Amino acid sequence: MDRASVGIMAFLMVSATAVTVAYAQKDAAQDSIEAYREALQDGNPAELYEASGEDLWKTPAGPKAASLERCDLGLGPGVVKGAYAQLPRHFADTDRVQDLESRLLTCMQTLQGKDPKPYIEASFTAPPKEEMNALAAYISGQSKDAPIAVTLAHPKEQAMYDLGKRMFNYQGGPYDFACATCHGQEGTRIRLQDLPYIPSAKGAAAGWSSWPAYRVSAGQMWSMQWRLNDCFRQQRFPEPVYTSDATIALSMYMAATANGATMKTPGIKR
Amino acid sequence: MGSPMKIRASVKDGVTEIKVLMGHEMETGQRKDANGAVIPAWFINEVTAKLDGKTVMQAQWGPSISKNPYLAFKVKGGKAGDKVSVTWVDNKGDTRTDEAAAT
Amino acid sequence: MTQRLMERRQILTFLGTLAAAGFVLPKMAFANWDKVAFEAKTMDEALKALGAGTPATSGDVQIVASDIAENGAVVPIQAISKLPNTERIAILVDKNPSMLAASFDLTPETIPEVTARIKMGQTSNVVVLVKADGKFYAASKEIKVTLGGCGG
Amino acid sequence: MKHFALLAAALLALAGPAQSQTVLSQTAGSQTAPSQMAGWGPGADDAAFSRMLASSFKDKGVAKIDRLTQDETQAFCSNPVLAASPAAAAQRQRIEAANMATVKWPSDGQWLGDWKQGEALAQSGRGNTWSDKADTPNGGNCYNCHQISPTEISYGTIGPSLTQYGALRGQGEETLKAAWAKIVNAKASNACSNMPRAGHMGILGETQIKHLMALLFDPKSPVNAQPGPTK
Repeated sequence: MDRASVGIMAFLMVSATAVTVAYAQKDAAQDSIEAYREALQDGNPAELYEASGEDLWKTPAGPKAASLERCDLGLGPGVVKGAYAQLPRHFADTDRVQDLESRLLTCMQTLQGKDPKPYIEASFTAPPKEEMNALAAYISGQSKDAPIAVTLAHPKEQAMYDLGKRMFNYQGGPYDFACATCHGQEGTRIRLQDLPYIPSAKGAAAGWSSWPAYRVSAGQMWSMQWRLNDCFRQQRFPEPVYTSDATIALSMYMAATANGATMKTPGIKR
Repeated sequence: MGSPMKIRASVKDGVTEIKVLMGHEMETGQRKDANGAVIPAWFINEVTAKLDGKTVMQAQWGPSISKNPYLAFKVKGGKAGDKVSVTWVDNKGDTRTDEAAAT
Repeated sequence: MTQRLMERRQILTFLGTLAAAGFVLPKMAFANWDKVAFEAKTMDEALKALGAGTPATSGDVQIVASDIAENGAVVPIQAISKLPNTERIAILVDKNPSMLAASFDLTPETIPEVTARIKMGQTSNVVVLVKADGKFYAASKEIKVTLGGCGG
Repeated sequence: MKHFALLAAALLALAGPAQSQTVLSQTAGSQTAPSQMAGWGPGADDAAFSRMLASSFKDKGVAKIDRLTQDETQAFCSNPVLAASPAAAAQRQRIEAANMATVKWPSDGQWLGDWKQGEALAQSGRGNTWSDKADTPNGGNCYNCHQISPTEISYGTIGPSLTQYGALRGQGEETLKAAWAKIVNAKASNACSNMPRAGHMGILGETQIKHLMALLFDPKSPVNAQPGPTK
């Protein structure tokens, strides 16, 4: 907060005035938004969700009364530290490329004996999804500061990447939108929100490394699946099925493009 | 009971900086649900912070404080290991106290 | 009104003494919520309820916040008083239905700088009110609340 | 949603984008299969992609899976590398001409409506998502991508600034026609423009388009206000 305040002090006004002329506002507006985002970084409510996610991970549940602590997120059973930075990946036991949430459903099914269906079908604000969002907050938090290291070594990983790249550019719906419509050029924004240019390493990193994130606008903890779901909503597409291949393919495309960047999860966003 | 708070307290140059995240809906009473019914107001209205057992801050809040509130302030004195405790009470009478040691 | 606040302050001090002596009475300690001030419908009413009347504008009261909030649901505000013997800092939002967002009672050990996050329904003046040495001072700053995202 | 009549029967359930490509081939002569196009990986073959689409999406509210069925323009622009290549120049022009042929001009010869209603439309990003009701009035989504009225500081930059639009261009017939066509069907002048085809796809009706035209051209619209002194 103090770091931000030094810069902001310059704008300090004793009494409210400042009806600034619009033509000079472009840079000032963007500077202000930057200051706003900086101020948010200091206290991220995602921490509250990380705590409840950790509880969910460690508390026995389901027909088998087991915790998720033996879940293999790719680095071996029970290894959480750094696992999120290496997802999505191919898992031999399912012979599928899975993202975090898809893998969690596998573990809930195999270790805890839970039926994944209610988790897949529930809305993102319903209790089953609240569990997923909290788990995603916790597990992604355990990869904070880790380098993104996604491999395309397995043929199914490469195929998923290729599908994701094609999905990214696939136009449809009444507005002709693809992911690329908004994320396919450098340096643009919607309203005042900067749009990462996903096909570049920098843009993919800006997107991939900061989700899951706490959304201040709704006071909600959003997993990557929720982020993608809402992109498709705004794109006027039909709804993507939770943990469906289209969502995992897009994640694979983004994560692999972001390789080498540092995870900043969980993030905090507008 | 609410969910546990996240409390951080760090001592530097004779000043203890206290940062608190609280899990609370902070419902204003102005919003409506999908069926058009008003969602009743539900918000933390009193917060007390203590450093080493001594009250250093007592706040009154209204529904304009954001969901999952964040509060940061500084107190002269304090040393590593001092206990920081924060208590909130909401307008339904629910209350929660959490503690952390200053570092 | 000023007298009421003074009494309130004495009660707090009394409770603080009790707490320091080991008598912890949390329920009693929280019976102070200032309903009149929080339910005030105009800035004048809110200031009156807080005992402030017409506070003096002061450069020693500072508001640290970005000029533009990317979202009105969370607007980070740091309220600072450079005035000696600051006892209380309050944050008010001119155009909110509940104008008074928060008030903080400080002890002599508390540095009069508090950071909180408030909701703003629309672009508005934010007022920080400070009580120091029994007198009231204020500063205000316009914060613009923008529409964000795709708006759908 | 009005797709080209030729493609209206294409059903995702049968073959998805592969079918769109097939139909496109019939209409456009020489075509390159997506898997052979530059930029596509070897794994992203049509069949796998179609299976993925079919298994990954479901109807929700007003957003049905038929929205994944592409028309010719969407299919062409979904391979940006090919669509931008010199080899595709003729096809781009043909697609632009086909889109231009769909443009309906104002039925009463009047170009401009009420700029205030235009501003409200430009501000709104509502409509056509699965969380919108079928009767939710559609917004124009304009500020998402364009600077328009200089008093609105929250504007996007995917499209060019429209500030001073009418003041700079006047109200000549060709100028009005070009702006009208752009709003009705943005692909008429640029096959793979990022801008939706607001009129062609039924997002906005004629009256609403006139309001947006007024926002751009009416001398009283804030878009055309004299720029004040900067400070």
